[in-house]
Amino acid sequence: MVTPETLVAASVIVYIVALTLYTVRVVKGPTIPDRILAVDALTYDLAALIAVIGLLLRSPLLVPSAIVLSLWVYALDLYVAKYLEGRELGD
Amino acid sequence: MASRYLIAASIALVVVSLSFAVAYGALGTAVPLENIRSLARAYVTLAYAPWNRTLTAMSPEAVTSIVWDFRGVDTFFETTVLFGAIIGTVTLFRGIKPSARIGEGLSIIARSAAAVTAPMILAVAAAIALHGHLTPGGGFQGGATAAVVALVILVTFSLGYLVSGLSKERALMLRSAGLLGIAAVALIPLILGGVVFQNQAKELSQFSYPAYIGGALTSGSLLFYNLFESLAVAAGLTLTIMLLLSPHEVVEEAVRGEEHERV
Amino acid sequence: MIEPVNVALGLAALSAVLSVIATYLAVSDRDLLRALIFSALQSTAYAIIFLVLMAPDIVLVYVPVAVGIYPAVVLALIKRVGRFEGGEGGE
Amino acid sequence: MVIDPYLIGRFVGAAIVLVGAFYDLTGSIGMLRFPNFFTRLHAATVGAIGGSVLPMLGVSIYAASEPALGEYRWFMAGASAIAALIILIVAPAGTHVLARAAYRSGTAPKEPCTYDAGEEGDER
Amino acid sequence: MSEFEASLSLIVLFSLFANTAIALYGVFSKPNLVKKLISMTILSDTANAFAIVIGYRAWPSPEESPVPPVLTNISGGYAAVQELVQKSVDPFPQALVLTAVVIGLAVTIFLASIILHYHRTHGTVEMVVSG
Repeated sequence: MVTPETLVAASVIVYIVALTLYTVRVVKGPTIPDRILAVDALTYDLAALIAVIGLLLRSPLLVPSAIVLSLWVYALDLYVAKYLEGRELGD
Repeated sequence: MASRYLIAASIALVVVSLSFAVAYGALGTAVPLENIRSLARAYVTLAYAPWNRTLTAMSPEAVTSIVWDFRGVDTFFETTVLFGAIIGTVTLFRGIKPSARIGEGLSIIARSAAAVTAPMILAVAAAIALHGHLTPGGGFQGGATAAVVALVILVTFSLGYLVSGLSKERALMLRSAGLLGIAAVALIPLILGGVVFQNQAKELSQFSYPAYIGGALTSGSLLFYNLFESLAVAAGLTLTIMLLLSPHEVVEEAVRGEEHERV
Repeated sequence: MIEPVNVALGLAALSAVLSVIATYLAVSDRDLLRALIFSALQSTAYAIIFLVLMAPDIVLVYVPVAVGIYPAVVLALIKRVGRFEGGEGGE
Repeated sequence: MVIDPYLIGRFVGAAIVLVGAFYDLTGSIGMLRFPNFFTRLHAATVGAIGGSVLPMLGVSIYAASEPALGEYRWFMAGASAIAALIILIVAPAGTHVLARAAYRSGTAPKEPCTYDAGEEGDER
Repeated sequence: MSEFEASLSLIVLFSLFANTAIALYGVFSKPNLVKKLISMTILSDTANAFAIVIGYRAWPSPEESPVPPVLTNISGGYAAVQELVQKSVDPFPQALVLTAVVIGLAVTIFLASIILHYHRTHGTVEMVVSG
């Protein structure tokens, strides 16, 4: 018997596999932009995973964390990009 | 070279014993518990209890009611520590004005994205701060979120762009306004015959902030504390970061001028 | 059958192991910029631990602080004092 | 036979979440296998848009059609829809900024390279 | 609480233990002040995580998770509050950690500006003393 709950639980397993692969790229990545890109993608997935976990645990209050998490990784992108261009952070 | 190995071994010993004391020896393996402690049980029971008006905080969220009602004086002194640190930073950078030169910033695509997202993020921050008594969130959370908005604007446009809208004096003024608001909300019950940090009516004093405004649950003073605390945290963190990121030449010039005066 | 309790606690255990890897790399790496990226990874793992341990309040305050503001502060510092540990001072 | 519309909504939402999870797996494999930074950008886009925006919309549909979550299910549906919208705006902008910085500063190696439009003086 | 769940929560506990040891090593033995700052932040985050672990509770049943200490059923009356008490986690460590995180950030910014001034006067941030 396939219920929606089993589909959601199966997608959590798929997400965990994907997270492991992203982590390998973060640790291995030869250059700085590679690592930042992998952290970026990993965190967007974690934001989606937060929403899915909130569904699985039946706690609607967990979901606003996804908004915050996805926003501030964008800020991390901006800082590192500005550093890589060799300029002052407030320029 | 024997002394070097001795130093390494002693560092390792200190590290292991200290982390053992902090982590495993203090906690044991008895976590997680089957039930919560009786203090926590009392807090959760009393956070929203209209049938027990002399003890409740009238807020469905237990964390915010602990922060600003049950343990309000604790939070007040923690806020004092926070602003002590901010005042220390401002004092270290005394005499330095953040430069008003508007730089070129990032590319046009990043600027457009920031111009679209910044009002949205500010709305999210305001929602987090002002719904702090109903859903997870509160003054500290909303203030930290709003501070990052200022930081994103700073990086995407430039420092001068932010300073042209929010100068050092204006940030200091906002921060002081937040602190004064907290003090006023804490002291108004004292003037009207209550006690400091009072929220709902107690047995000794009948003063009470309104728990419902227009039929909506506002939890008395918690709404005002969240509003003012988010203002103070956002302005204070933005101020220190603006000072920390001010260009090298400006700081160098200010420090050198000070030494000339001393000589 | 996938029980929700195993999914939730397994996710917490996985992010705890991830945080140990990230902390080790952050402390042992001689490149301060890479150490900062690993520190951001550790912060993300801690955010997931806080979330699974049912503390959405802490997630909402920890993520802006540890992913949003703290990298900007340390990057401004690295920009001044030089990127590599043990090297000559920058600028 | 009576068909419950709530059950259909939940199945649609869960199916979208599962599809998004497979997008995410695809993106992560690409991130691991592609040879240099500028090709990995493509994998990151698949992982961010397909693997994160789509499941959030699925969660939104699922939560709106689950009465067992109580009144706060509208809170959950709205929050995840807003999160999807924000990621949709923010992820391409962040990737663009990072790619531009990496290209201009020459931090990431461009090999193997077949065509480089930036060499013709396109400074935007 | 089954054997498997207990071992999972022990993994979390021992990982935090290992993090404490690594961060303390970084604070003690790395000569670079910026590296010391990074390690110290990791140490304080780990201490906060311990406080949150103390406030957690075991699952009431395998399908039913603990909930955050927020009442979602406001119109439910006294029965809803009693049901929340049976399922919610401890709110008190969360309230302590909440302020500690923000104060930690302000202190970090203060230390960063002290390190900047140190670099301005001494030209280096390495703490190696010869001899």
